[in-house]
Formats: sequence, C-alpha cells, structure tokens
Amino acid sequence: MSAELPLLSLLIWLPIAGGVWVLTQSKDSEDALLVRPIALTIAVLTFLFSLPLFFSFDITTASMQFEEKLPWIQALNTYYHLGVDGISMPLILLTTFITPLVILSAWEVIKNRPAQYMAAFLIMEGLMNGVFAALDAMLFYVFWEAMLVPMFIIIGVWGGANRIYASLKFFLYTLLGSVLMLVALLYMYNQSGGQFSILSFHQLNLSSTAQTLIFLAFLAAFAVKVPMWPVHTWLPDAHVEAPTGGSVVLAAIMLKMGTYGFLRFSLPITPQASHELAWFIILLSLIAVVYIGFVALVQQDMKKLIAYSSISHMGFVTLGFFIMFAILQNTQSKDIAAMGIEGAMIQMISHGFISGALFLCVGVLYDRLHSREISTYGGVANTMPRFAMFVVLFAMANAGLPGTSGFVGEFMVILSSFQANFWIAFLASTTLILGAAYTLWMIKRVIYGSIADDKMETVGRLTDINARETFILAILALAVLFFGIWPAPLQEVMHVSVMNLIEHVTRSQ
Amino acid sequence: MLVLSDFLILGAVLFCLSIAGIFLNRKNIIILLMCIELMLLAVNMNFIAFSHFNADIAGQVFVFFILTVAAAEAAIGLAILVVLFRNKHTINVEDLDSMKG
Amino acid sequence: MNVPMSELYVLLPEIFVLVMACVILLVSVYIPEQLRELNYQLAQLTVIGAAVFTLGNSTGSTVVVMNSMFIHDPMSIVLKAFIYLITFTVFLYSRQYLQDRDLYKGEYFVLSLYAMLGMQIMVSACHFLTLYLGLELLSLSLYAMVAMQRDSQQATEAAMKYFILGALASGMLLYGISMLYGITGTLELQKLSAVIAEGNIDNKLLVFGLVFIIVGLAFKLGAVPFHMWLPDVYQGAPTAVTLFISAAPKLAAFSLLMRFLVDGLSGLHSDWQAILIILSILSMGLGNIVAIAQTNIKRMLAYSAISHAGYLMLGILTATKDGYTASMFYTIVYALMSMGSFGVILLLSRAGFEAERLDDFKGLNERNPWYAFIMMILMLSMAGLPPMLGFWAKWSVLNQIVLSGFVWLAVLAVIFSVIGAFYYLRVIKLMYFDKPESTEAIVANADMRIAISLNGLGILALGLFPQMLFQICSKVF
Amino acid sequence: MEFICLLIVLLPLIGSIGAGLFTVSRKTAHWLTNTCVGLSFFLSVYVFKLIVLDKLLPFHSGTSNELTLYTWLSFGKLNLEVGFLVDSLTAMMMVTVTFVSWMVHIYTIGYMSDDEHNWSDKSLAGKSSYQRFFSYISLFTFSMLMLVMSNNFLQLFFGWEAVGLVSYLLIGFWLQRDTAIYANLKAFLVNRVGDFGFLLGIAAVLMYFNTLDYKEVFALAPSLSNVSIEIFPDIEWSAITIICIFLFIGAMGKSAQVPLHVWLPDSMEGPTPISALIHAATMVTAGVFMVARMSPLYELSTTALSFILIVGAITALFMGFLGLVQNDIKRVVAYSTLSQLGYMTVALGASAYAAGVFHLMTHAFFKALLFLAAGSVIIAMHHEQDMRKMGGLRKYMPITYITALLGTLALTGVPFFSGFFSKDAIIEAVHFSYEEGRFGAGFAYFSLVFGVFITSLYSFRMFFLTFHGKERMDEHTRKHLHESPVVVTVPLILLAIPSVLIGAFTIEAMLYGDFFESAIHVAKEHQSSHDFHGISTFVVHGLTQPPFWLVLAGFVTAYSLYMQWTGLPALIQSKFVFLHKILLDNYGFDRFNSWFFAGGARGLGTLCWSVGDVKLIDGLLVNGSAKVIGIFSQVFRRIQTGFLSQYAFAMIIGLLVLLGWFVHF
Repeated sequence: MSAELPLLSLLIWLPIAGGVWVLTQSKDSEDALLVRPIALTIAVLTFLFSLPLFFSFDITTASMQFEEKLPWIQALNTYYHLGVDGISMPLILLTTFITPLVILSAWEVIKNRPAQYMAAFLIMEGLMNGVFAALDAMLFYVFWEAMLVPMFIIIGVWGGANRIYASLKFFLYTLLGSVLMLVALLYMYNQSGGQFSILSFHQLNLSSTAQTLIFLAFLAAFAVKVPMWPVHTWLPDAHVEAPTGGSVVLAAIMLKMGTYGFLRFSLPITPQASHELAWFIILLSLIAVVYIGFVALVQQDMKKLIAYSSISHMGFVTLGFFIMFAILQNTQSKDIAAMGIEGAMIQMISHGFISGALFLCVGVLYDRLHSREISTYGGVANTMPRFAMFVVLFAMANAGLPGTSGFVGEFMVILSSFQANFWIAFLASTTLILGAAYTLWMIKRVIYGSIADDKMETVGRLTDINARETFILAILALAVLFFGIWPAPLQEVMHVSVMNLIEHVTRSQ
Repeated sequence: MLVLSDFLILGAVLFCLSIAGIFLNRKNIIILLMCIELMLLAVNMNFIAFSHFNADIAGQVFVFFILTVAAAEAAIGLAILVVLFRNKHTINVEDLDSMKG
Repeated sequence: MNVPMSELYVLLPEIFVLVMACVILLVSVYIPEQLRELNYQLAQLTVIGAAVFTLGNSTGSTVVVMNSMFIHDPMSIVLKAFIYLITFTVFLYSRQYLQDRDLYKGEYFVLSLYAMLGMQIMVSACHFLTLYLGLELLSLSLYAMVAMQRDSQQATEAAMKYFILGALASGMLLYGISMLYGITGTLELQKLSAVIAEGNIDNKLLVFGLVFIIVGLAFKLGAVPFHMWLPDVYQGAPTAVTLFISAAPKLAAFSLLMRFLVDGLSGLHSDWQAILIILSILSMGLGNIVAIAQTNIKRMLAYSAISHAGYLMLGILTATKDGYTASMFYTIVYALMSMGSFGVILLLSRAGFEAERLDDFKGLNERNPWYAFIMMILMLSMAGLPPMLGFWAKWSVLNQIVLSGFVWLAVLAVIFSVIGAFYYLRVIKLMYFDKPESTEAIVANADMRIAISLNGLGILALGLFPQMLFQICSKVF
Repeated sequence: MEFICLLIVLLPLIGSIGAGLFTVSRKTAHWLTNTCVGLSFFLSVYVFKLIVLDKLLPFHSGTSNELTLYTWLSFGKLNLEVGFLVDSLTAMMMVTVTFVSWMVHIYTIGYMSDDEHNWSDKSLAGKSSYQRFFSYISLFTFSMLMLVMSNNFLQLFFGWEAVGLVSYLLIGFWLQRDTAIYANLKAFLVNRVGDFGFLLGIAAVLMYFNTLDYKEVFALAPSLSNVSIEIFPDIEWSAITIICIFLFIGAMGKSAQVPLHVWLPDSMEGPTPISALIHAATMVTAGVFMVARMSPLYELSTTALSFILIVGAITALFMGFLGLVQNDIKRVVAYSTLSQLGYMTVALGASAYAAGVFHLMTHAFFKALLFLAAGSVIIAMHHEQDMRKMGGLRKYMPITYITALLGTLALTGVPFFSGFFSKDAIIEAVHFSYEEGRFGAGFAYFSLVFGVFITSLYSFRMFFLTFHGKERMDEHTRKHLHESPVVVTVPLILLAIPSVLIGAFTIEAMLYGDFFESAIHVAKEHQSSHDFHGISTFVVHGLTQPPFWLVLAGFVTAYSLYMQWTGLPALIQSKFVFLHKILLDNYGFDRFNSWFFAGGARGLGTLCWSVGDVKLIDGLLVNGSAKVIGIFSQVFRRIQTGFLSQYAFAMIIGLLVLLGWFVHF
C-alpha cells in the first residue's frame, strides 16, 4: 500500500530543499525575521506530511509500507529504496515532531547566523528521516554519515566554550564506529551476491564467525551512537557544548539511530551472534543503568546530568532488545519477548520527548542566566512558577513516574527481564531509586528552596517562560502524559513488526 | 673471454658507486649530478651487454635515447643549480634544509 | 621505414600538442608584454584541440601502432580525457596567480604542455622506451616548472631535491628495465608478459627487476618510503605548479603502474601484490598520521596525497579487473578533489601573499560562505565522507579488497581514514568555528569563480549520482 | 453505576485541574474542589449502600463487580488494562478516603487562609499557593481512589506512585523551607525504595500468573503454592513467599514500617491538613489496604506473614517509644501514627486482615481528627508547634479541646471508643495466632500489649501538655489566642463523631459478619473461632483484659508526670540521658541513612565519575589514543629532515628492504 504521492521522499527532501533555500536567504543575519518563519513553516509542513504515515498505516502487516524504489547506482546495484514498518515509522514521526519545536525554541535565542542554524536543522531532519526510511544499506549509510556534518557544524559554531573539542570528539568517535560498519556492509554486499537491500541481508545465512565479526562491527557503530558504556564519553561533552537545539536533536533522535540500527541490522542479520553475545550487551546495558546512574548523581552541570541520565535510559533500550533471547529460553512466550522489545521501543520514543523537554528546560534557564551550573540556581520556582511546573513534570517523567511515558518503557522492560533472570530485573529496577535520586536532587537544588541573598540579582530577577516557551513545553508535556496514560496506539503500530522480527530471529537460529 | 656476468657486475658496481655517492656525499651538489650520470652509464652498460649477448639491437637503441635524456637531464640539473646558487649562494647539500617536518 | 597515415592519425593529439607547444614557445618569445593573454589562449586552445582529436578517435577498439610502441585503448582515452580536463582547469585556476607573481609568461604554459605531452605518451605507451621517454618528458618539465619562480629560495631548493631524487628514481627504473630486458630479451610489454607466461624463466631474476621498477613507480606515485620529495616539492613549488603536480601526474602515474605491472608483469602479480600491500599500508599510515602535525596547508595536502597514494594502490593490488577500475576511479576522483583544494588555495592567495598557512583559512565562512562551503565539500570528500565523491572512491577500493579477501586490510584502511578525517575536519573547523584574521574580501575573476564552484559542486553532485563516472571507468577494462 | 464510579474518581481530578492549571481566584478554587470532593463522597456513600447494604454487584448491570475502562497495552493473550474492582473493601475505603479528604478540604479553607505569611513577598509561587494547595489535595484524592478502586496491579502501582508524587509535592509545599524540600526528597526516595520491591513483586506476579488482574491472580494462586524460585544459586524459595515479601516491601515504604519509616516524621514539614489526610488517614494506610487486598496470596505463605508480623510489631513498639520524647506536637502524632500502622500491620501478619482494615478505618478518623486538632492549635499558636510553649489552651479553644480529648480517648483505646474495638480485635487476633504458633506472634503480642501503655502515655502527655497545666506561651501569643474559625471546627466535630461511634457500630459487621466475605480471604486454619456476642460482652471481656488496665496505667503515669509532679520528667531524663539521646536520635536511623546511603551513593558516584569516566575511559582511552597519534605524528615528521642525502637514503633502504624481502638467491 504505497501512497499516491511519495511521502517518504517528501519527508526527506522537503526539509533538505527547504534548508538549502533558507541558506540562500541569509545574506546577513539581520533579515533573520524572514528566515525564521520560513524555516518553521517548512518544519511544520514536514510534520503534517508525516501524519498520514501514522494514520494510514496498516498495523496488520509487518511488511514495508509506503515503499519507493528507484535505481540509484546501477553500477553498484544500489537503489533509492525507501519504506517504513512499525519499527521505523514511530521514529520518523518523532523526528518530524521534534524538529519544529527545536526551530521554535531557537526563535529569538540564536542571533548569530540564524539562517545557517535553521538550515542545519532542517537538513539534518531530512537526513535523519532518510536514515529511518532507507531500505538500502548504502542509502542508509550515506544518510547515516552525512548527518554528522550538520551536527558537527551546529556544535562547533553555536556551541559553548569547549565546543571545538566536543565537536571533533563527537565526529571522530561516531565516524570510527560507522566506518567499521561500512566494512561489514561491504562484506555482506559481497556475500549476498552484490546487492545492498537490507531486507535481502536479513535472508543471508552467514557462518557463525562471520556473524560474530559482523555483529561486532555493527556494535561498534551502534554502541557509539546509542551510546553504550564504555563508548559513551562523547555524549556528555557534546551535550554540554551543543546549543539547546543541538542537544535536543542529539538526545531525542540521534541516539535512537543506534538502537534502531540494532533492530534493523544486528538482530535480524546476525541472530546467532546476537544470541551468543546477548549476555555481553545486557552486561553493558546494566552497567549503563547502574554505573551511569551513580555518575549522573554527582554531576554539577545540568546538561551533563541529563546527558548521563540519557545514557542510563538508553541502557534500558538495549537491555530490552537483547533480553529477548534469555526470555525465549526460560519461557517460550514470544509475547513476553515482544514486551521487552516494544517496551524498549516505547522507551526510545518517550525518551525522545522527555530528554528533549529537559534539555529545552535547561535551555530556558541558560538563555536567561547563561549558566548550566546547578549551583548558579536555587529557588527558581519562586520566580518562574509556571516553568517550575513543567520542569517537575518532566523530571518525574524522567524518574519513570507512572502516568508519564517515561514509566511505560521501563515498566515493560523490567517486567520482561524478570522472566529472563531475577538479578537482571533487580539491577535494572535500581533505576527507580537512582533515576529519582539524581533527577529530583537536581530539581531540589535548582527549582526548590528559597533564593539565596547573593542570587537575588540573578535568580531573583528571572522572568517566567513566555508564550512561545510555554507552548513548546506544553506540547511536549501533553505528549508525555498521553503516551503515559494510553501507550496502546504507539504499541499497536510496532507490535506486528516486532513479532515478525522475533519470529525471524528465532527461525534463523 | 668476457662473459655476460662480467658486464653485469661492472654495471652493478657502477650503479652501487653512484648510489653510494648520492647518499654519502654531504657536500657538493655537482657531485650528485655526476653520480646520476654515472648511474645512467651503469644502466647503459647493462643494456649494451644484454643487447650484445641477446643479439638484439633494441637495447642499444635504447641506450642512445638514454644518453640523450641524460644530456637533457644534466642541462636542467645545472640550470636549477645555477638558480639555486643565485638564491642561496651555496651549493652545499647540507644547506638545502629550509623545508622539513 | 615508412609510417602509414592511419598510424599518424592515431598519434594526432600528441603531434598537435608538440607542435603547438613549440609554436607557443616561439610566440611567447616575440609577442610584447601586453599580448601575453595570447599564450594563455593558445595553450587552452591546444588542450581543447588535443581533446577533440583524442575523443574524435575514440573507437572502443584497441589500436597498437609504431611497431607496437604506442597503444590507443579505452584506458588511455579516458585518462587522456581527464588529463586534458585537468590541465585546462589548472590553466584557468593559475592565471590570476601567475599574473600576480609575474610568472604569466610563455614558460609556464609551454612546460605544462610538454608535461602534458609526456603524460599522453606515458598513458598510451606499450613499450619500455616510450614509457621511459614519456616519463622523462614529464619529469623534466616538472623540474623546470618547480624552479620557475627564480627568485624563490624554497622553489629552487624544492626543484633541486625533486630533480636529484627524480633522477635517482628513474635511474632505478631504468636499471630494472635493463634487467627485465636482459632476462626476457624484449622491451615490448605484450611480448614481455607472453615470455613470462611461458614460465621458463627464473622467477627470482624477474622479481629482482620488478623491485627496481616498483621503486621507480612508487616514487612517481609518492608512496612511502619513496615519498620524501613530495612534501618539500608541494610546499616549495609555486602554488600554481603544485596544483598541476598534484593533479594530472597522478593519472599518469596510475597508467604507469597499469602498463608495467598489469600489461607487462601480470605474471608476477603474487609478488607485486605483496609489495604493494606493504607500500600502501605504509603510505596510508604515515601520510595520515604526519599530516596531522602540519601547519602549512600545502604540506598537509602533500601528506594527504601520500595517504591517497596508499588507498589508490589498494585497488590495483587485488590484481582483478574490477580492482583496476576501482583504482582508476579513485585516481580520477582524487585528481579532481586535489585540483579543487589547491584551486581554493590559489583563490585565497593574492599578490605578495601566499595563503599556505592553515590559519589563513580561519573564519572563511564569515569572509565568504560560498568558498567556505566549496572547501568544506572538498575536504569532506577527501576525508571520504558521503555523500561526497571521495566516499565512493574509498568505497570502491575498499569493496575490492574486501571482495578479494583482505578484510583486515580494509579495516586498517578505514581506521587510517578516520585518523585522516581529523585534519580535514580541522580545516572545516578553522573555516567555520574560528574568527577570521583578515577581513578583506576575496577577489577573483568570473571564470575562476565559476570553475571553482563547478569543481566543488561537481564533487557533490557526482557524489550523489556517481553512476556515470563508475560506468566510464568500468567500461575501460 | 459504571458512570457513577467513573464520576467518583474523575470529579476530584477535574477539581484539581480546574484549580491548578487555570488561574482562578481563591474562592473559585476552594468551592470547585470542595464541591467535587463532596460530591464524590456522597456518591461513594451511595455506592457503599448499594454494595454493602443491598449486596448488589455494581457493574455490567449487576452481574460483576469488575469494570474494564480501556486497554493500556496488550501482548497476545496478556492484556494490561485500566479498570475498577468495587467490592465491600473498596467501598469502605472509598467512603473513608472521600470523607476524610472532604473534611480536610473544608478545614484547609481556614488553615491556608493566611498562607501568604509562609512565603517571602517576592515569591511568585506564594501568590498562587492557596489554589495550588487545593489542586494538590484533590489530585491526591483522585490518585488514592485510583489506588483503592483498581482491579489490577498496574493501576495499583499507578495510584501507588501517584499518591507518592502528591505527597512529595505537598511535603515540599512550602518550597522555600530547606527542611521541607529535604523532607520531600527523602520521602520520595524512601518510598521509591519500597516501590523498587513492589515493582519486582509485580514482575514476579506477571511471571508466575501471566496476568496482572486481581481476580485471575487470586484464582490461580492456590495452584502455585508449591512452585519455588531459585534467586540465589541452590536456595529454593516458595514463589508465593517471594511475591508476598516483595509486595510487602512496597507496603513497608508506603506504610512507613521499620526500616523504611524514616520519611514519615520528616513529612510533618508539610502543612497540617496534609499530615492529617495523607500521612495519617489515607496514603500511609495504602500498604495495609494492599496487603488486605492480596490476602488470597498472603494466606498461602506463613513465612511472609511472620515477616509482616515481626516488622509490624517492631514498628508498633519502638516507634511508640519515640513518641514519648518528642516536643513538637505534630511529631508526637506522627510517631503515634507510625506505631498505629504497626498495629495494623501486625493484624495483617496475624491474618486478621479484617481487623487490620477495621483499625485502618477507625484510625483514619481519629488520627485525622487529632492532626486537625493539632493544626487548629498550631493556628492559634501562630505556627508554634513546640508543646513546651503551650499549655492551658483548654479555656481558649473549647471545641478543639473537646474534639482532641475524644480523639485521644479513641487513640488510646478507651472502651466504647472506636479505637478500643479495633485495637482489642487486633490483640485478640495476635493472641490467637500466638496460640496457633505462628512464628514471631509471641513477640508481637507482647509488644502490642505493652504498646497500649506507651500509646496512652504519650497521647495523654501530649494532651496534658497542650491543653492543661500552666500557660507557657509568651504574652503576645496569649493575647491573640482564640478558637479557630468555623471552617476548622466543623470538620473537627464531623470527624469526632465517627471517631467515637464508628467502632461500636461496625465491628460486628466488619469482623464477625460477612462484610468482607468477597473481598478478603482467610484460610480456614487461620480463622479464629471466636464469635461475637454483642458490643456489651465485647466490652466487658475487654475490661478484664490487660490492655484496658494498661491504658489506665498510661493515663495515670501521664497525669502524675505532667500534671502532678511536673519536675519529674526532667529528672528522669537526666537519669536516663543515654536512653533519651537514642530516642531523640530516632535510633540513629537518619544518621545511618544519610551517612551510608546518601553519602555512600555520592561517594560511589564521584568515584565512578572522576576515576572511571574522566580518568580511565576519557583520559586514558579516548584522549589517550588521540595523544598517542599526536606523538606518533610528531615523531614521524622528524624523519622528514629536509636533507637530500637522507631522502635518498630512505629510498635506498626501501629498495634494499624490498630486495631482501622478496628476492632470495
């Protein structure tokens, strides 16, 4: 069932073209008043175009939908092949949903070369949609790599004091990961008799050693992106230095690409290796949950803290993916395995909202006092009550409070991992305590309390969030609550695809 | 009676001499130029020997070309040398180290 | 002996270039100052003419003429075509620069044309003699060109080094040739391979000759450890000359490799494969690593050239047709990229000012976003990032070595490429993240602006749709 | 009926949203919320009538007492749904919750009327605090109802954490006070420790029952009685025991059982109405309710029951002691709450769930009453909470005095007062399970009985110190002393009525009737054979029992210490200075926690970060490798010396190496 007009291509190229157009609008940064509405319109349009994806999505089939296939480079037998299933579609929606907010959040904040800023985000949106929609490994890789550039620019140009280091670290770290993936792709290209269709890769039956090597190559690429312990250290730096919008996109969408990669490549292509090395991933995930939880506890920089909490939340995602095998061993119930994976995927989406929202909140404070240090603040609720309400809500969501989307994923993952092994569930659940500890402790130090005398001039003079900021945060708050109270719609779309994935994995073992 | 190997050895010796000359000589660039000529001569020796013993004229033809090229080479080399001397007022190999690293 | 007209017809481009070069030489002696444009126009005309003649005679078939000294095959046609293109663009880029430095005389064009002639001959040589002569014609012209800026100490020093080492290298090449000649008794490549194929020759002797020849080739290509001349020459030579050296001769060097190793010594591929692996690993490693430490962009690009030479060899060492295709693709792409990069350097240089320090690129985005963008494309392409053309170049060679089972080599190569990415990124960093040192506008005449833009955008566009280029290269073999 | 139940739940939510999200006047805020909660109270009463008196099934036109609202998530056969289970237990809880909540709503109008004084004038948050407060307590009511009306573990957990959230918000309501925001963080985290166990419990339930629906779980429970789980290698546990204990850990958090009780005393930082509503009457009893609800599970594991029994006993006794040395009037009540929760827990442990819930209900009324009374006193004293600065308030605030007296009598368990029945019932039950020989019952019995004495001692101590004796407050305060406004006194009176009577009226139905027939399941062998011969006999029997005399003893001691020889307490204190320290120190729990857990966690975090992340991963691996490459490039560029001869040399070496490598003669 492919729609009449090529939706996916539209979602990819509309923002990119728009971004280029915006770039041409920028003779100097003064006429930015023109640039911003244009950028916003394009982003919103893209979002609107992405809605049909959700509403006319057929949840009864696991096969690719909205497919488009054109020859791209016959010489390499690669195609411009797009399509979405229940796994990638929500992520595309997330992307198109977050980007307008990001652009809106930069409205009057970014004064230095706004056109290039907006353009960078629009182009990145297109590329990210491409990553999620690509069904051709080469196409995927091109989008995957190309995406680094705008992010590199964003961090480097609009970033903080230590931005050069952060941007280079971000770029090289991720590049190192993905080039290894490239080698793996080439290997499979030759194994599959010279084709790049991801779906055909799924059908390969590779020797176990080959699987292991390929799995590790993919792991290098995805683990860095996720990021998993111990290759996570680029993230805090990148987040701290990036401008608010950068942090939001980074946390909300880019991290998801790593986990998406696991679902699209690692699990289906190398099921055996995934099975054999699942313990390793689970181990890393648990380390991420616990160790990083403790690390987050002692951060003095709000963005760093949220960055670390992202890492620990993403630990849940990877855990949810790879717990599958143990579950299938203990209880032959595929439903429970699906519960784990879908929980992880819901966690991906909800983390997109929550971490994005938290970074936006930090951005709100940063725009006012130009400091991310927790110690700069204290008693913000006194001067910004409306803001405080949102922050507390998102903080609670981050701590996985039932009724917010943050709870759903963690709940499902813990419940399912209990069936694999008590101690895994036990360690995973510590996030209930740790997550609450580091999030709420920050809230206590930033939002609550009375304003110290020496902060009267700074915190005491804060102005509460304006309509624009309120709007952004409110939208996110609604999303967080909605999926917390009724996650079913989200889960329905992914269920069939996930079941299919599990079937595939179990079959090809 | 001379055999092929004798010529080859002679060629090899000349070749080695020239090479040794190139990287042992630390002083005078002109000596380098001479060494290069010597090297070409060594090669010529090989060619002639081979073409004689293979009874194939092509080798000797080749030698003529080499000689011509050698002449051209020497011309250009000396030209560069002159320019160099005009700039640096030295033709000491040791002094050609303004670019390194 | 009488040469039939048809054979001369095949040689037409070469003859034409030769004649025109001599004409320009004479013209440039007699024309007055203000008519110097004429040299330039004639030179461009020559290139165009040569292109017309070559492409006009591009039947897919292979013709061997001049007592099997001169071959006219698809590969030679493609390579020549690109050599013309590059020479043409190089003239275009260099014009302004030469005018600013009072080098805008006949010599530059004459010498370039002779060098081009040399390359043409190399490209379509199928006999040791023609190979050697072409090589020398190229080299000698280049030596002269490097030294052309007479009052520059660096230039002359570079020229000297280039000359001595070049001579040494060609000496070794000759020695190798003489050895092979002695062993096989022939100077023709086809015959040579035929003789080797018979296999009643002691392999050791052949390999002995082979090693000498490879040294000669490696020198031309700038592969470690025969790369020493390269950084100094790139840095010392006038940028216009560096531009020329860095682009066109790579194609010639590639054809040299092909002629010697594939046409001539394919019988020994197991041996030269091993040698090339060593050389390429060394080149990729040293080139990328040392480039990081550079502060002079010309020198940095020199080291990047060394590393690219390493990648270039990856394709050939697979000793398969697709491998050669990949390498050829890589060479062409590299030539285009490097041409563009030096073009931008020329663009930033003004009378009395060489934009050779990396710092000269600081804040280019603020001075002129468009050129910054072009340079970014070029750098990303050099780093091998999609969707730039450079990515597909890397892709094709990597694919070939993976295909022929050297996965470990591929992994090594990509890791080195990540290290390499660092210094390309540093240029982008300087252009985009730093504040400019000088704020004066960048002036360039229209043709230059258009050309450089086309060059950059071409890299991007071909990166998005590399199909055409892939086809051209794959048709050759 | 479905609609009514939905209304009961949603009305408070609507009120909360209305008062909280929209900027409304104070008047609108309290009217809106009060009407909403009032309505939902009356509706609850109606439901109670239908279910308990008319014995009807509420849903699906009287065929079932379960209602599914919507499906939260579903995986094949496994459905996670949101829905209601309304039976007698639920109905009782609904009535209690909504009633107390309503009272508190009314009371709050008076209590928070001058809340501005608690805020620094610059604070914007202070401007809307009144509305926010109402919004919060209505939100709490909603969450609590969700909790009690839930028909599955998921929703239970939702309510469970939601009430935790509200309690967090309300303890930290005066967010300018460092103590308050310290207390609310502490409360939330300690509760999270409990929830940690609770969640694992739920996970275990899902694993063994493959459903989270109460009904199905209870139905399957017996069949799992001999399934065992191996948590530590080759140590077998009964799955049910594990489930029960994990669930109970959750209860320990919410119902503040030792050692997770530490948050409750600090929670008194919140405004008094909250202490009454959340930290005495309703939320803290959620744990008790939960266990009672899970009785079919707990009945299968005497191990778990004994565990509960012991924990409860410890709480009941030792928290009582702490009540003796407190001077803050609210803290006294808080500790008494702790100890009363201990009583309920013990009852559960003795599988006298009915008794536990019965005490839960009576306690809800009289403890709310006591708190509100204390609050009224605090208003009168201008937010002075130290009893040493009070005394002789009787004549200034008669209504408060009377109601407080009634509350105290109920709490101490004087015959005919509600507390008497519930407490005696519990002690009876424990005695029975002692005879039955349940592990720990002996200890529990002793501590409860002795606890009675302690209870009456600290209760009367508080009573006397506050209302009798000489007036120790300063002049200024005395001048302004007066009875609290009607909005405060009315709830006191309305709460006093049930505190006195409810016990006598409902005991027969709840303990000996079939009130909880459908809701609570007690295994045959655990049921006590006592049968009921009417209130009078129960009381007469009660008079012969030690508890009654202990109450008297407590009263006498308190009287003599705090009315007669008022010097004595100080003397005793100086004699047992060490003991006193320990008690004041709350057995050192807080110090240990802040040292070991808080400090330890921070220390560990710092270690992981500065050593693990910064030094090892970042410093050594990431930047380290970058440095190494940098060094290499510095070294290698040295090779490029610039000397021709070296260049040539390099070439020659290259040549020779290649020759040596590939040519072997």
